[in-house]
Amino acid sequence: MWANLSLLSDLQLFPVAASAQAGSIDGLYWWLTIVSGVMTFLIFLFIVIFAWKYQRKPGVKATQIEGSTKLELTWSILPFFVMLSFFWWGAKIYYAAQNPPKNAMEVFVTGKQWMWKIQYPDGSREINALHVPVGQPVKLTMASEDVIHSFSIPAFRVRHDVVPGHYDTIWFTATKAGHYHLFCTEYCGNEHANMIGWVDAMEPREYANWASGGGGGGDLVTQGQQLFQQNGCSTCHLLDSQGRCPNLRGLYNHPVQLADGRTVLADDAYIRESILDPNAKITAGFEPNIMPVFKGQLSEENVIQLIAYIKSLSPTTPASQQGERLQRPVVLAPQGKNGAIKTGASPIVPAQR
Amino acid sequence: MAETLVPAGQEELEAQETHLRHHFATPEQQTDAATLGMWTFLITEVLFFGGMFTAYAIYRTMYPGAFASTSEFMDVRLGGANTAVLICSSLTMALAVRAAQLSRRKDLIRFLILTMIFGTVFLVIKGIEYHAKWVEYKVPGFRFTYEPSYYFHHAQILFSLYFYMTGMHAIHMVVGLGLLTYLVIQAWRGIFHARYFAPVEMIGLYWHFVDIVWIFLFPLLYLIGHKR
Amino acid sequence: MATIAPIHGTPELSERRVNYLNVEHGWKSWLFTTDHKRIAILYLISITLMFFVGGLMAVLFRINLLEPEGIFAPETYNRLFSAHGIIMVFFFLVPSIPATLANFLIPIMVGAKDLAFPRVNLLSWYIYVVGALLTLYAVIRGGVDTGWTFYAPYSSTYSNSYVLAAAFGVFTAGFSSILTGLNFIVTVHKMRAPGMTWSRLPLFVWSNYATGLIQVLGTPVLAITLLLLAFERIAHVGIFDPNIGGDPILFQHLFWFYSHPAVYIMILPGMGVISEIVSCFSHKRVFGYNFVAFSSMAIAVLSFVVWGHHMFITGESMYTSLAFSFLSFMVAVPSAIKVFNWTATMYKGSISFDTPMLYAFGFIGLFTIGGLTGLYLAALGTDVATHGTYFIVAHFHYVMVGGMVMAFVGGLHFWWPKMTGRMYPEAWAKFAALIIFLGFNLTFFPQFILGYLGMPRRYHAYPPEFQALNVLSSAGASILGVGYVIPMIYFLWSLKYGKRAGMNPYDARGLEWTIPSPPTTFNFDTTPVVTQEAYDYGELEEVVG
Amino acid sequence: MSAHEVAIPKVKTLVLVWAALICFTALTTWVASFEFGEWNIVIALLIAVTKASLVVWIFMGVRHVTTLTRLFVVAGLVWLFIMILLTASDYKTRNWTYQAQPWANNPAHGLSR
Ligand code: HEA
Ligand code: HEA
Ligand code: HEC
Ligand code: CUA
Ligand SMILES: [Cu+2]
Repeated sequence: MWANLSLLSDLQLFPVAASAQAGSIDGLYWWLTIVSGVMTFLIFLFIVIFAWKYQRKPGVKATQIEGSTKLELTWSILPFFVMLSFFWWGAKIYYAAQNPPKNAMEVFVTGKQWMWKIQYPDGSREINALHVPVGQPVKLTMASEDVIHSFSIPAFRVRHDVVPGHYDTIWFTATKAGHYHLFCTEYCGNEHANMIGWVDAMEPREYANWASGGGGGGDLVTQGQQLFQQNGCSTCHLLDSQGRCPNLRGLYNHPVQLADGRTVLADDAYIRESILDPNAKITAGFEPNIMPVFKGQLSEENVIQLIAYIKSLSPTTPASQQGERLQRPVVLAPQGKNGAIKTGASPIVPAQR
Repeated sequence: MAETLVPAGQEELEAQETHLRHHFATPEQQTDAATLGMWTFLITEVLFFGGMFTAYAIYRTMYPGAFASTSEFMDVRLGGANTAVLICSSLTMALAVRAAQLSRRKDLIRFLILTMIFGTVFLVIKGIEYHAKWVEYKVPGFRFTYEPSYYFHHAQILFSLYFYMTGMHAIHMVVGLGLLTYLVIQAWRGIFHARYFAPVEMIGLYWHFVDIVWIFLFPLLYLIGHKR
Repeated sequence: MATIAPIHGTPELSERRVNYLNVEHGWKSWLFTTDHKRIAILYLISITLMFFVGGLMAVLFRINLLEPEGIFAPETYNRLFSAHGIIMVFFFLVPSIPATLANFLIPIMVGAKDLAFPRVNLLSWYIYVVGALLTLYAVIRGGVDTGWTFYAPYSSTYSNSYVLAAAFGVFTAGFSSILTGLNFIVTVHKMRAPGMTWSRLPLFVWSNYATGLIQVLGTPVLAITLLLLAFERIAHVGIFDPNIGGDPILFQHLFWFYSHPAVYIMILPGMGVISEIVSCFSHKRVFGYNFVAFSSMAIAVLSFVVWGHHMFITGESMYTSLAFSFLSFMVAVPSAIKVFNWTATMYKGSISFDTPMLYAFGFIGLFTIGGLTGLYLAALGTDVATHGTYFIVAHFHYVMVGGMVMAFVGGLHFWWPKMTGRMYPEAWAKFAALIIFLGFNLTFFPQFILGYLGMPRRYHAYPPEFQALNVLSSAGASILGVGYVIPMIYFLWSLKYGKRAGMNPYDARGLEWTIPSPPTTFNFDTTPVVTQEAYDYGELEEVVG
Repeated sequence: MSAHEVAIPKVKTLVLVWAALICFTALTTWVASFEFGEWNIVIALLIAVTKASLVVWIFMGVRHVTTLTRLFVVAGLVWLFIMILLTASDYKTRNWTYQAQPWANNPAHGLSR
């Protein structure tokens, strides 16, 4: 292994910053590093000076000092104020990270032992690979089929755990075209280290090129519509009238009055729960236990498709989230690709459980 | 440590009588340490049960409907009866401590045994309840069923908590019964008297604590959402 | 016990004296002892064994990380680091200083004959052994692969390793920790010698008292959490199961409610050791005694309100994260107070560079770095970029190994003469201290860089561009390993061949230095009456503004 | 409290406490049969706290113990409270980010559909 001395040549000390938020996180990182460096230096310096100056000499006694309240207060309050700057800066970044811009392009991610499945609004799918255009905010909505995973792109400085039963989101705007690592950073079993992939940030033109062709089975909304038929949703949820079931038109992004008096917002997570476990929250005015439980019938990916369809029924859905319609950059040159899976970074065979 | 160099004098006699251990200076110090130790131990118990209470609080606010609906399967009469039984046992325990403080050996044994009887009655009633749950398929993980079936999932969480909490409580009761048995034997041998009754007092504290846990479990598990 | 020598006997006289080590012989006299000093030795032997087992695992998986594709099967790797984490945390670092040094010293330092509950003390050791055996059983049978954090639902549903045995092992060890803490609390409250007021307690006692509070208040929550997890695994249904509406995050809340405070169980006693050492080898009272003592208590209390900083990116609510981040910075303040006070203690001191002092220097430096990098993690923005990476691995090894293990080894040197009556070889000891310091930094500093580059932790294989730094780290680990073996050898050697130590080889202050080395079974012939402050190295001469 | 000056409770006190506890049990069961919404749980807990306090104060003799022991009793509860409070704060505020605003989240009038 020592033969490999070229190791040192590709020694890298600082990661590339390829997203809009990477800059501010790096800024905070350097601020922390400067403060830490200064503090460490000062402490070391004092220790060395004292150790040098006051080393034990015969006949010289130590001077006994009680302490000093003033000093103590100074060196607890001042550092605390410095730390508040870390807190404040960090909080700002974090707050921004939790609030994706409204015009973000939506991509859906499903984590599963041990692969990442990516779905685009146009219905195409990839495994362990994510393609995004540079300069366009991208919001990832992530679900897990089994255990907790964590979706991380170091070059973008984004990361979020993907918890089963939750929808977790992150967003970023790529700023530099390139080929970046995608890691799972929450331990999830044997092949945790192989739950990796690549993120390709592409110039918008190239991206459009790549994206053209779409999924073979139509966009997410179409796929969702098909599922809506296949799973018999349409037998109850008539789209024009309201019988025993709520009308799903206009549901998305609106408050829903529940039978137990609470009000919730019909966001992705709510719709997901309403499909998989309809009785968890009963809509006011309807009977529980009519709608079948779809947990175990539908995969997280299917749910994402259904949600896309239900969203498309609502005029208040932000334009960017309405499937392929507005979001696709202009198609420049058809590529003739139409497999459901576009690329697979590493050919990983999902282990059977 | 058994070897005593000096012939037993007044101090040694006193030390023997109060079961003073070698590393304490005075019986008072020994009792004080025991009391503080016992309370510290009870704090750990508070936090031990606290983990389950936290989980309960979270899931109850998450799934109020399901939780309320489960009270239908909780037998309030049995639960209430058990509360009363435990309160009685607490009274007899307190009386037992008092008897020990007054050096009344017979009374002490009597009250300890009464406490044990109450404790056993509690466990028997609990057993009946558990049996009923078993027969009704309300034990999560063992052919669990639930009506209304739309609460099936979330009711399972509640019943899990029900069994964890009452089960842990019951285990504490069993341990308490063991400790009481030990006390009865010691009392029989005439160990306890006005100058030495710390074990009775300490185990009494433990017993009351277990009672307190139930005082909270009863309303939380049986009464919430309970409608007649 | 009739032949107890006069306390202030000369060292020569004390050589043939009866002491706690030779008062009785045979294994029974050890296994059934209630003497806190003997129990401390029992603990010392057991945790050292566990440390070497855990260290061996580290060496093995560091070998694996020499190659980007890894050398072992992923299963093996995962079991190695899980066993490493579990053993090092629960069976080495949590009991390290409290169950050995503090067990040995607290009764002596407060002027008592023993801990308040000697039999409970022995019980706690047996419980520890049972827990350790359970965990080792799990490791030998095939290992556990959940990491030391046991996150649900992986551990409760998906893992097919020996989670139950390991969880029960940790559960059991928890009780030994609780009993130790309980014993300390009661001892400090009720067993102090006349005149030993709170403001005269050695800072080592203060910090272990604070540790005791954390052990007592936190550990039960870990116990119940692991129990709930175990039930869930056994019955295949439980309260963390997302399939029935349970929330896996709740497990993390309960787990970290203990495990964050537990990291202070793993540093406070070390801070206490450093206060003693710095004061002794500066021959000077500790600067700002009250603040140092008080900061231990502040750490103990505040440690309970910051646990959410381990969950910033798990889906914990943003608002709660903000609160936890803020509180995390508050808990850093008392740590800062300590660092500054140690430094100030050296000012105008009379400093000598004996081995324990070298470890104290190491501690202050490495803990500062480890603590400051903790701030990177407590700041919400940077935590997003570092969570789950080697940055965290580096952070906690800096505080746990660079901090606590340094303090432990340093304290062991400091009190070795008291415990065994023998001196260690000074030159070798200095050499080992240097090796450990260098090896440590070589092992873990590259991991900060790796972490910010994005290398995730718990990876048996990694992208090739990370190799150089990993090789450095592995090289450091082998140096570090050698560094730990040297003291092991000369300590054993010194038992037989070491120079005999007098009562007070370092001219230190404190009750433990007023009794013979090694002490007699009951420590003091007559209960001492304390009339002096701790660290009474001379008349107060100067009060700084 | 030290061994030589034990405060021996009167039988009357103990029996009175017992009677009070039984009454409270009956009360809490009775109150539970009314529908007060969220207040049910508040009332039930208030009664439980009262009962527990009685046991702690009289049966467990905390009225006679030192301030130190009292402090310990309280500490256990405070820590339990910390655990529940901070954990619940997570769950209570989790959806705030995505929801309109929780405080503006009145029962939905006239859903626009
Ligand atoms: C002994 C153990 C120990 C100690 C003492 C600490 C101390 C601290 N830790 Fe650490 N930590 C761990 C052990 C420890 N930690 C472990 C094991 C993990 C990982 C668990 C896992 O996931 O497996 C972890 C993880 C961890 C995380 C979670 C990261 C994540 O998973 O995303 C965080 C986040 O806030 C954190 C923060 C802190 C802070 C703020 C301190 C503070 O207490 C530090 C305070 C000290 C100082 C700040 C230095 C001295 C101060 C000065 C010299 C003053 C000058 C300062 C200024 C002017 C700013 N730690
Ligand atoms: C409490 C303390 C503690 C201690 C003392 C250590 C000590 C060490 N740790 Fe530990 N470590 C943890 C606690 C600790 N660790 C925890 C909690 C984790 C997280 C686990 C998880 O993710 O769940 C972790 C994870 C962890 C990782 C990350 C693994 C991963 O995420 O994939 C690494 C990687 O380098 C590592 C390395 C080391 C090394 C090199 C040492 C060295 O200091 C060890 C030195 C000791 C020896 C080497 C043994 C003595 C010598 C011999 C037996 C002789 C033979 C050896 C030679 C001659 C070389 N540790
Ligand atoms: C047998 C009838 C039936 C079928 C089939 C059915 N549903 Fe429903 N659905 C209902 C009823 C009744 C409700 C209202 C009660 C409730 O909230 O659970 C409902 C509620 C919902 C809601 C929440 C609406 C609101 O206003 O809060 C969504 C979303 C939903 N269904 C989606 C679906 C989808 C997607 C499918 C197919 C995969 C489906 N349903 C199949 C009967 C049905
Ligand atoms: Cu998925 Cu790690
Ligand atoms: Cu922490």
